[in-house]
Amino acid sequence: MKLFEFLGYYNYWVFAILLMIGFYAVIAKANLIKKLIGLSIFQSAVFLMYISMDKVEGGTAPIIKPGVVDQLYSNPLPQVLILTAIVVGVSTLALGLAIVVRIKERYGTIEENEILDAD
Amino acid sequence: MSPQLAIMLALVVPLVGAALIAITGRLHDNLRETVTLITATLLAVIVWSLVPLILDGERPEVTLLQVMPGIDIGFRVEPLGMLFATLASSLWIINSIYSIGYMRGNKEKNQTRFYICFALAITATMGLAFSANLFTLFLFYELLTLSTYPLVAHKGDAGTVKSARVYLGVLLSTSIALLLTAIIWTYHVAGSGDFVLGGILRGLMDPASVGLLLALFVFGVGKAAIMPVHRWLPAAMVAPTPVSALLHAVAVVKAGVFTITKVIVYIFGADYLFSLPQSGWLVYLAAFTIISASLVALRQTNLKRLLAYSTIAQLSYVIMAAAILKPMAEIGAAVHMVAHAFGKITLFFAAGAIYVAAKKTDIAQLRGIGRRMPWTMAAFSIGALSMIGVPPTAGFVSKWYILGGALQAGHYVAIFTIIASTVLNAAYFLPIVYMAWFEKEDTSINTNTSVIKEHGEAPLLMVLALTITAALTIGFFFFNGTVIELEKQIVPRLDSS
Amino acid sequence: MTIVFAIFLLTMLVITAVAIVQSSNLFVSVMLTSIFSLLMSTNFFVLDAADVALTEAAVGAGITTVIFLSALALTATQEKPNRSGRGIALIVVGLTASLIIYATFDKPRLGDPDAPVHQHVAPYYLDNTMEQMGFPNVVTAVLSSYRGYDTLGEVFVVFAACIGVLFILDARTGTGPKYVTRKMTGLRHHLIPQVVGRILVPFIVLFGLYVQFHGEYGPGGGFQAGAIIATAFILYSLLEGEQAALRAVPRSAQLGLVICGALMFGMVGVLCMIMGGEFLDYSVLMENPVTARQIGIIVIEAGVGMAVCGAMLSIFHAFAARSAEDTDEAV
Amino acid sequence: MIEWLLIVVDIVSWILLIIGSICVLIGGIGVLRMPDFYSRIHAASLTDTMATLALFSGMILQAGFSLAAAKLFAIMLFLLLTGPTATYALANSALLSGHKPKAAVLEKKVE
Amino acid sequence: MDFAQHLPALQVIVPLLAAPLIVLLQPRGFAWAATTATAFFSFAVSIAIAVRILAGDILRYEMGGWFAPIGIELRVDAFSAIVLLIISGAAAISLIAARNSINQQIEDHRQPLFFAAWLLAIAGLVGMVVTADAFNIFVFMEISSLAGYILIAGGPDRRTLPAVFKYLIIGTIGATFYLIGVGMIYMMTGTLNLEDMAQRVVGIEDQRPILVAAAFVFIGLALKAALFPLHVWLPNAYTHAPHMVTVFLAACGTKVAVYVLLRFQFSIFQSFGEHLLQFALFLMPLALLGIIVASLVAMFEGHLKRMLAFSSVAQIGYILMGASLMSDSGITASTLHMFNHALTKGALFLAVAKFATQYADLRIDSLKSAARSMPLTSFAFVIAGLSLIGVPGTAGFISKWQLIMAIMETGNMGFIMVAIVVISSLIAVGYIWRVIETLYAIPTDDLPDDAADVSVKPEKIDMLLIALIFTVAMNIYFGLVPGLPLTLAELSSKILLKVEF
Repeated sequence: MKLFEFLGYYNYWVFAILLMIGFYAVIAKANLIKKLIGLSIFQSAVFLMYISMDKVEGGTAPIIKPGVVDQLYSNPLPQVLILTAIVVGVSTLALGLAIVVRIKERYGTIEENEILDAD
Repeated sequence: MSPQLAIMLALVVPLVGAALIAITGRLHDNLRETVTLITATLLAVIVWSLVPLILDGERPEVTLLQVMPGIDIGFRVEPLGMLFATLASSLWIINSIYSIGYMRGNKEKNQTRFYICFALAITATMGLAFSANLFTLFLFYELLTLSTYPLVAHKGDAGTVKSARVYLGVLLSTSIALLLTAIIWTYHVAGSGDFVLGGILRGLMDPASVGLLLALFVFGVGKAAIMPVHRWLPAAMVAPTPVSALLHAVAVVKAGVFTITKVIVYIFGADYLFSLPQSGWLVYLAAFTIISASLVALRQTNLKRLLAYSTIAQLSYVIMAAAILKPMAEIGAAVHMVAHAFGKITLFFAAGAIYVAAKKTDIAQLRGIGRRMPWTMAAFSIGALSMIGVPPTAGFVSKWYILGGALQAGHYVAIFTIIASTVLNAAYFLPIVYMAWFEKEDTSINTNTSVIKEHGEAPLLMVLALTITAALTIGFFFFNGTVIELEKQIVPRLDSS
Repeated sequence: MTIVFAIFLLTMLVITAVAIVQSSNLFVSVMLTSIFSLLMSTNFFVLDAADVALTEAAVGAGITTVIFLSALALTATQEKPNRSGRGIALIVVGLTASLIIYATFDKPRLGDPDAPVHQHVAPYYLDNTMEQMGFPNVVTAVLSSYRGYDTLGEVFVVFAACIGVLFILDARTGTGPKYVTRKMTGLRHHLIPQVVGRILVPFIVLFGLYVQFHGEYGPGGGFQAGAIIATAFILYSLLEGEQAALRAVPRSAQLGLVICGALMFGMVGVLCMIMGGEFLDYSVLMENPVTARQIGIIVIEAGVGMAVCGAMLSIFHAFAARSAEDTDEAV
Repeated sequence: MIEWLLIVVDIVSWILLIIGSICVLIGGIGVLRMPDFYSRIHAASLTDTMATLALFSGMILQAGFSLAAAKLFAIMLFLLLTGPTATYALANSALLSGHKPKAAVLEKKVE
Repeated sequence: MDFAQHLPALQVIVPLLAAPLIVLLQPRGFAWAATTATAFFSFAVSIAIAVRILAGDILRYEMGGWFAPIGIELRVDAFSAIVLLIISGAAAISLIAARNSINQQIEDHRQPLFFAAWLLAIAGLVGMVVTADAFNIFVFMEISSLAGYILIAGGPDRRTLPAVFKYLIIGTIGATFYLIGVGMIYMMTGTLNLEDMAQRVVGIEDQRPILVAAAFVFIGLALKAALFPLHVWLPNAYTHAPHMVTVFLAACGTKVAVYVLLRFQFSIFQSFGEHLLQFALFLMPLALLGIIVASLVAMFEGHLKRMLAFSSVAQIGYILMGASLMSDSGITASTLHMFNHALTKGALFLAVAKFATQYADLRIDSLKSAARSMPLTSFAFVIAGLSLIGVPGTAGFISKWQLIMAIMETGNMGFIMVAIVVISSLIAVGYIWRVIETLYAIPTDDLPDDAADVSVKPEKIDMLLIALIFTVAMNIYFGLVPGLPLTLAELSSKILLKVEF
């Protein structure tokens, strides 16, 4: 049982680790695209956290099976939230990339330190 | 005319005057100056109309609007404010006459702006004088600072701007940092900031805090030019002389000492303060300011700067008198405001007249000038005598009362200070008078040949103005009954305690 | 068994993420990001979130990768080495990590049916969807009705991103070839991909439509469908070239799709208000509230699909047009 | 009779699944062990084609006559179409961008 | 349909739905007019809401007809109402003034998109305020953020781009942190409705996920609110944004984040006595430090817009300091300062925008003697500057008064805080006066007067100038008659502290 309890938390730990990897990339990387990649990992980690909490042991996806009684379903709410969040994430990303493209055109580089030097 | 209406008019008239000046300034100079004079006269009439009421013991009140619960903009005329308003508004007429002569004689630029700001400053002074509570007082206090800034910076060159920065910096920062804190503290403790005879703080604070609050007020009111927040006053001397005369001898600096006196009388309550040893330091501080400012004045070579330091010393007279916290001294404080106003405005007028006529600013240049400008120097001498306190001048009256108060309180430091400063005053004023009348004109000092020119008196308007003030200085010695009568009303509670 | 599989997937996720950050070749990073999304999607599936898995696959692995690649084509593919800022990054990251790990130990265990999330609001949805909506997919029900307002917001986020990219990249919104495209012939000279692609495109669109309109009964809905259909058109433009794709779906049509989709959603809501209900209360649209809700949901899902599809296409073409312009300048 | 048939179908499906898995494994080893790019994608294509075919056939047999079987069939078709195409596109673009096969390089050296 | 009943919904959906319409109908000049009209409608709605609130109502609206916590509920109380007024007022004023400035800075064909983004920004900000649902806040936060990035990216200078990028990264991190926090609370309570959350959090407040959630929500929103030292994105973003955008964002952008922050701290985490204390202990030093440091930076900043941007950071410190006092009067001061600072900073940036119509370079030195050619603008700048300093008679004074009063109530410790407020006011005198002096400096160059006058056109009286004067007048009006914001602020503090009234 100990082992299973440990495994039960594994999702949260992976969430933490992914979050940190993404966060690290955002802060430490000077390349703007790399920052955005880091940002998308960062956001994905949060999606994982939400989805992890919707799981019910022995449940299935929340699509009601008519006539079946006593069927456990996983929680639909976090799924809805994350559907929204995924689309928000890609929207932000697209905007960010558009800015990066413009930066490249105006500065000729996408490295943060070189941009700072240029001004 | 109901007194309420009069109060409102006293505020509105100079404001409207400012607007009219702005409009007429584009049309014609004479028209503009006529408007100024009419406004000044009208204001004086209105303010004087209130005097009999106050003498009868009435205290008309107007509440303009409530800003926050417990905090409103309101006006209430009481003897101190009445005196101050009367003084400022009456002298404004004379000063306007003088200004016209000065500004034209000197061919200054931006004259319209000058008159507008002047009118605004007078508005602020009226509001300050009639304010019914600390909040209103603070509002007009800041307005006064801001409206006089353009006057000080009038010339606009680098040196002037720098001085004006000192002026504004000291006044604005002390008021925001200390005065505002003190006011909010008062509101916090007492729940209101209304001026009530006998004070509103009695028993609400522990004595140490009272001492601290008093310090916040005294240093917060930078306009009172008590050391070490006096730096702005010499700096302000870069302004045109009419400004120095009315504002930095009368309106602004008097606003400072007026505020402190008012706070002592109506917020703390003089007898309450007297019962607390924690407030005794103020007399010493004022005494120190008197002596050291006089000493500094001794070393000045520029006439206006000398007058500035003299002003600092004289202002501290008022504060010291108020801080002695005895009835006679409180009256003395009020009377000295008037007496010093007459004397000092005369001195400044004379200095300005000399500058316009002869372009001379240094004391050393004044040798023998009495022969060329007899009227001016005669007035100057009267003003100087009043500063020293020689009868029959106004200065004697007030010194008499202050000295009386100090004796009442048995405050030997104060007595000593008064005597010492009289000697010092004599030491820096009398040589000038002597030089002007009895020494020969020395042309060798003026290396700048263009300056050496034959000159007589200053323009007629200026001479007229300074003659009137000199006459007032002497007249006050004989006819001061009304003022004393008025100011006795602020002290009955003191007698009873 | 499932849990072991889940652990395997999660571990793979971490490894991929590390690889993404480590690789200095941006192209490799982007491709790994695509794999990362796919792994994530699988993981969601394991955790019983079919709808999310589908979305993550379509949006995360599909659209995101395409946008990344088109941006890379315009910028750089190699990251320059830079070691500054690592210390601060590690400290900040370490602090945040310890905060999260600290929080972990009071959290309900994975799959615990007694967890608060399964007790309070969610049961209402599970119990009442059939009755109130008349279809079994609870996620769709929550998405489009119970929390329809969120979804409206989300459509407008997409709309914002769309106009943002157009604004920033300054792509024309009008019709007509403003940019002369040079040699953007796609894969026309590669016969095999072209033929296969041509066969596939209609089927992908068909699948997209299936996902769109089957959303009430199985996993799917407007978002997924929009993304899938957009992918089909993007594939088409890769195959046939920018020009041909724009002939098929001109810019104005793309933008029109976004606007109409967003407005359709909003207008349904306004209609509900006019009919006397609250904003987005579909039940007032018809006599029978259940049918009314179904109608409302179909319309707004269509709106969502249109908006997402149009936005993704607009964004893609904005990037693509940029590269066309660039080559012109270079020549 | 029907039970016997079911067992046979089951066995066949498992055999297919195992073959598929082995193909995937071989493909994976191949990708790791092969010397250059082209031979690697050659190995990988085993996963795309044979493994897909085998695995999906196995799964379809497992699913029996149902909607799931149809879906699986569709997916299989899709993968069989796209997998080789992708491999082709990959190899083609590698060649176009100037990436020479190792064998060619060796031949050149020998010459 | 009953108009009054739908007020909270209309507040959001009108600007939201107007945005695509503007992109759809693109004839020239229409975009601006339609946007402005929408903003004014929005303003009217928020006034109507404020009237209802002052009558004692709390407006609730069940989106989609689903009761909370099943559906999303909109909920407007006094605290929301005052923030709504700030947002829609700032939008209306900045938009009506925006036409010429925007024509100057944004090409014609891009304007419809730009104005659509502006509407989305309005909708996003008001959406965050009216909603009572934690996740819905996130969605609208993203709408407003994306729209904000677009608006700022309209700036002409190339330095705009790195500034926006930085804002985008930090903004997204902030939003994601918020999302993590909300997720953790949801995990422990099972609900997203704020009220419901507040009730269900009772009893589990000492559980670690809730504590950590509080931290994440705080940091996330502090990033959005540009709380020192998380303000790094703000100065550049404000400096390089189009001038009118700066007006709008400076007036209301960060305030909404502060709004959400206070809502969370006081409504959700209200029940933890200890937590509130920790929050105060954590927030207060940051606020104080922010006030001092940002003011000092502003003091030595040479670019007018950057200087004002740093001053904004300091002002956010004031707002949060008031809140960190945890007292009725403290929160009143804080809310009031949100309102007053919006007025003041709005006016200052409007003046900057007006200056920008004649001066390409907005470094302070290059504005020398601007008062000669632009007397009205300069004078307006002076008044607004005085309001920023807190001179009596201006709106800034009222909030400073309230703030110091609130500090005094805390007793002895308060003197340090009073000292800091006072010192920073003095610094404000310093940096504002530096500008005023430059504006009114007499040209020292040897050119004759008329030559200088020829080089600079006289100021044109346009909508921008009128809006500027109007805003300045409002500064004075609310400095003398602060009844409306004060009442709302007092009601807000009662709501936040849950004092019965």
